Amino acid sequence: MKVHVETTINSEPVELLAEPRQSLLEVLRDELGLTGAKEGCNNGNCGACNVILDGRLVNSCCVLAVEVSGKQVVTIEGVAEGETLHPLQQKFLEEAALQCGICTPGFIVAAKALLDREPEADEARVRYWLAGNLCRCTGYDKIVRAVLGAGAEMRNRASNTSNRGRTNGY
Amino acid sequence: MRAVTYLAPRSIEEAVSVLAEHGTMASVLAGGTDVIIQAREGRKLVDVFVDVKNIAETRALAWEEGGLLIGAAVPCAEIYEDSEIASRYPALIDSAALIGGIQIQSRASLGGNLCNASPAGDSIPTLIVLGAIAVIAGASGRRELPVEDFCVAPGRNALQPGEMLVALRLPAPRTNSGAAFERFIPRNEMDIAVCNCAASVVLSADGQRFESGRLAVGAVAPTPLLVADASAALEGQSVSDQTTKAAADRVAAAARPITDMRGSIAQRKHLAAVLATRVINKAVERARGRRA
Amino acid sequence: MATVWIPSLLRDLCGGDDRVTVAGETVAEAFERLDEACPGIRGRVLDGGRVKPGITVFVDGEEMESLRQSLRPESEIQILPAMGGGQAL
Amino acid sequence: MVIEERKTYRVIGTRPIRHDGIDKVTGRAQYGADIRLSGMLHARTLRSPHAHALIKSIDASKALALPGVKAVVTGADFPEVADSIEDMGEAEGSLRDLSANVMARDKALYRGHAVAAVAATSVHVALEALALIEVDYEVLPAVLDVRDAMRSDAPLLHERKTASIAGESEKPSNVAKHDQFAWGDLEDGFGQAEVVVEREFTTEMVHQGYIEPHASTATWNSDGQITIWTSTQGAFTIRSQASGILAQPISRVKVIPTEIGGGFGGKTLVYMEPVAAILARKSGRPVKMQMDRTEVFEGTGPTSGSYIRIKAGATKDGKLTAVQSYLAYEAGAYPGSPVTAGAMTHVAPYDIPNCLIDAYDVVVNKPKVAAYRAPGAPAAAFAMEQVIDELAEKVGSDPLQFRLLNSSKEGTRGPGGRPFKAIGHEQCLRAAFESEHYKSPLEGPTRGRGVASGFWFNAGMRSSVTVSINPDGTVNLIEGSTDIGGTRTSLAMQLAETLGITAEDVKPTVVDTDSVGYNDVTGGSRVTFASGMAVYEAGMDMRRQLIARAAELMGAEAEELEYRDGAVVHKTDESKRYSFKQLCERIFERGATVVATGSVVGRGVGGAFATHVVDVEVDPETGKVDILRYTATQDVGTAIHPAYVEGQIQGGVVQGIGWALNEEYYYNEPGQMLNASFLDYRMPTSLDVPMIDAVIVEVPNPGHPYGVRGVGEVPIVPPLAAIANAVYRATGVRQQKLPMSPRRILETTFGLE
Repeated sequence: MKVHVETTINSEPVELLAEPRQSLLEVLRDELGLTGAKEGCNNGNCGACNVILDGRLVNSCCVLAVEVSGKQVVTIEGVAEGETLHPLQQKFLEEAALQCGICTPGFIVAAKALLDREPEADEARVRYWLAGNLCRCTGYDKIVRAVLGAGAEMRNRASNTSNRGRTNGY
Repeated sequence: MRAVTYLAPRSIEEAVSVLAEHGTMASVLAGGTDVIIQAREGRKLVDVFVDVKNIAETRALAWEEGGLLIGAAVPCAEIYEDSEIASRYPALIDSAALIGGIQIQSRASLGGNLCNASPAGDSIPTLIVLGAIAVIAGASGRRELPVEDFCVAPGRNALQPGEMLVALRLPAPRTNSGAAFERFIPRNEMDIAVCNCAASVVLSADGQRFESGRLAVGAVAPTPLLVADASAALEGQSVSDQTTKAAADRVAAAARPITDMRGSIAQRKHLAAVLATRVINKAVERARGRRA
Repeated sequence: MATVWIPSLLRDLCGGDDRVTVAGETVAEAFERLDEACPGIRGRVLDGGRVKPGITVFVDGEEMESLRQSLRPESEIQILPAMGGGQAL
Repeated sequence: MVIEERKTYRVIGTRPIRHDGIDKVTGRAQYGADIRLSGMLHARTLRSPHAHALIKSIDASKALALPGVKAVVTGADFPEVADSIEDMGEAEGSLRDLSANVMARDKALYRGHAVAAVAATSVHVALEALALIEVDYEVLPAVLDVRDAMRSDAPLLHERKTASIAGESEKPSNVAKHDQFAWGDLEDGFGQAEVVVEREFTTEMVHQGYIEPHASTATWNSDGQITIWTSTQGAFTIRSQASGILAQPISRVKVIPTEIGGGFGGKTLVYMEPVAAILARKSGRPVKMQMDRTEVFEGTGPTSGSYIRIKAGATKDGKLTAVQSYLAYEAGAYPGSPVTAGAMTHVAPYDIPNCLIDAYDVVVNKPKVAAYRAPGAPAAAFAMEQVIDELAEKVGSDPLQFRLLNSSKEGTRGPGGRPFKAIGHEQCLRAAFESEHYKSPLEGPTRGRGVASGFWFNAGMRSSVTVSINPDGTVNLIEGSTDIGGTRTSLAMQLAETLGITAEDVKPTVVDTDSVGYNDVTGGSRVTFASGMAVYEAGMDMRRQLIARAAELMGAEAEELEYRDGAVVHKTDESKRYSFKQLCERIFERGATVVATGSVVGRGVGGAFATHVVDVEVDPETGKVDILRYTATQDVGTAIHPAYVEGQIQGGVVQGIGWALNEEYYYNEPGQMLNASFLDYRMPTSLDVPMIDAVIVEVPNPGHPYGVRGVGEVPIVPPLAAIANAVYRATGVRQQKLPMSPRRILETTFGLE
């Protein structure tokens, strides 16, 4: 028996029919064609399927699609603003923080959830926050550097914006 | 194909009535980080998911008479982000902040962790030593049960068919008290505990003597254990390595673990003593920090 | 004259030597000459016109392309086990 | 940090953004499971719950009756295939074995062995149908450990005899192969030895652990054309394996490689590709098959568990005199462990005058192994490098200086007998010795520093590319090496260097098996080396053609012109010149175009050495080992894109850390892997490792136009031993078994039963 679900994905209203047994991951990938979230383990142990649900980082394999009714979902497809990459995406490219790339969407979504809350997160905090995301290619070194770099970039932008704001105020 | 139904009741009464209607094929869905996976992997047959997250009472964090009422579906992240909880129940934060990764903590609740009744559940020893009470609702009304009596076997809890956990009630922390939780895992995150342990202590006003204590240990028996004689070994004794060792030895003696891919019998008994020592020391430190 | 490195398990066919020098313009000819010096060795390595499964023949450090491959006077032929699950040299 | 001077390049050695980067950071890149075709069915596999069992019958009638089920396949649907040697990517083996591994026939040889598969309208229907298939098994005793399997009374997996170059054994056994390497005079060598160390070691099976589970989609048209989309390290390899197993001409099979979410050697064999094809033929619809994580652990190739014994002798002043090694590797259910590579690599870093190595390939009731990053070498190095460490300690030598004294160098006997050409082991040892890390003090009661070296051959094999110009002065680079870690860019950079243009002006694309010349697998650290050579060849071909075109345009003879700095220039009159971009424009204006090709068998492979330094701290109460600091030096020949070279080193090290400390296939007695999930298999997380300091040493490979050596594999060779040596220094106890889990450390070191 399919359930009608009205939700918001990457700021767009979305209506869909989901079977109660279907995970959010399955519906994102198979029904909505949003294949950026990946299935690595399907039991909450690798983070490849990460999305942000009402501001919180979750494994979309551990959420039923029917649960997201009335909620806000952000997937990797919603991280860039149009053609402008998010600082995390830019830093992942600059720092060579991906090899095969399968875990990359999950890492970027997870890191976004961190930096949205704590742009000043240090290495220890980044490593702790990302421990639910497995990467088998990079050894994490360049990923951690990319996230730290993106945090610095975001802090810079924020302070530039606020400085400009003050200047305009004069 | 087998049909699966999803229900999202708005009140405890409604939830209890659908649970009663569907019997053992219904399962409460809170954070879902265990039950969704168990259902997917065929470890649990679920025909009806009863999502209790739309019920205000299961999502509440409320202070009452200095104690804390934690809705059964409140996710770990909401608990450890609450600075008042962090200052009054640091042991609870020890647990909530290491259940799974961030992604799990966004969803997983202490209530769910308790209901899952894993011998290794990382919040259960803490809830036990903090003296938490499980608030249970059923068709015939409410009842309360100490958390140490809640788990009855691996994966089995004391809920009767048609009952659900509504909340956990934590008594107010006493003056000169402190508590702590630690687990041992081979990695630094994302593992099931090989052994875990929690202690709470109440010290004398000068901080030199144990007035009372509680010790609980997990992953070493079919259910997390409240080790009464270890608690007794603290009572009235001076705070010393010797006292701590005596209690820790009793924790290890109470352990009756198995050998599996996560650890061996000897390893788990050994770790029970190591972790007991560590959490007693940490609880003492916290108690002294909190001296009136 | 090409030098053939003899695998240890075949050295008893060659009087214990680990290297045998033979004439031959091609690898095939070298194996014929080798078989005259060490009777029976050809059949251990070759199965008619091809190298037996599980064996790799190298000429001057590179995997042999064919038995008709020509040899230089100072060429070296190595008979090595193929690398299951691994990599050719 | 980059050591050693090298030639000046314009593009090589820079760090451009990878060409496929944006697709991969935005979620657009299409991996194996992302394929969606019109009318596509979803298929899942039924797997043996027993480690060793006769399959007496399979009844799928109830499954077929379930609404939504469109086809079922069992071993009976597969053609009988000859026992020929097939292109197995990085392995060599029999097609019959490979076919039986893809779908069991009369016998299931490991838990997880595929016995049937169902295609249905949804995954959930397919899964429900699997439960309705009735298989009648007769369970047989299983043998799981390599030494048990070698016993004369062990249950036999196959009625096969032990093969060696000297012939076959008389009796069937589980020992598939015996290799031997011998040189010098062993007795004499040990006679000269003043210190001798002899130890035995065991390792368990471990998995590559790529994050993307296998996924394959197939169509089988009524004209007989088969198309397979799959996540693989080698589209051409999959094509030959699939055509062999399906008994279809190779021309009927097209393989389209998707993006690949990690492989490390494990995606070089067919698993579901032929199954999906047969289901597609039976159902008349496209069929997508995926594995879940448990299936990946139980049903695809890990690398071998092993038993290794090494005896080594040295003089008091620290010169090695003799080594004797015995290696037995688990092949899994079918022959083909990487024991030979283990046998040849572990002695390669050293000049050993007298040596005898015996190597045995042994079948056991566990998954058939596949290649895993430097296959066979890490386990052997785990053993050898600890024995070397112990000898160094006994003669009172610094472990790096001991290695330096005995190091292989140009002219030393190489693996297989021929002397090494230019190699960089000594340079790696010196870089490690002079590193800030090695010079820094390490204090604390349960801390220790360990070092170890490693060697990997690297591979050449076949590569083909096509290069064509565009009117705007960019070039298309068409290649067939699936890109697991940035090789589109490392190839584009070599082409850019050859043509004197920028990396961004090269547009690399990985295409299917119908669209480019033959390419062997992305494996053996060969792509940047061998496909790089093909790219260089195509670039030089392009340069010749451009000179000819420019000659026409200038009214000059081709001999009067040369290609220099991205332009065709008149040798005596430099005012006559066309930049690459101008030439492209002019050629198209004249209604012409230029296409160049490169196709090579990669000769001149340069072996790679690495030396690692690691500091650990051992918690004496819990047995847990923490990695405090890690430095990896490695001779990479020439670093084309240093950031991705560092990435390969860092990734290999962390896989090695996982193998050393926690990863293992943990079996119960009947042969079930009890930890077949990412939860319990325990690969390292970001919180388990420090930053990994990669020290790039560049000793250019004389066999490659830009001096490239493969870099991907050797970084996983030293970590196991380096960590074991560090744990020894921290605790005083030698670790002879992997993994060095907290439980093992407590048991070996702190008196736990």
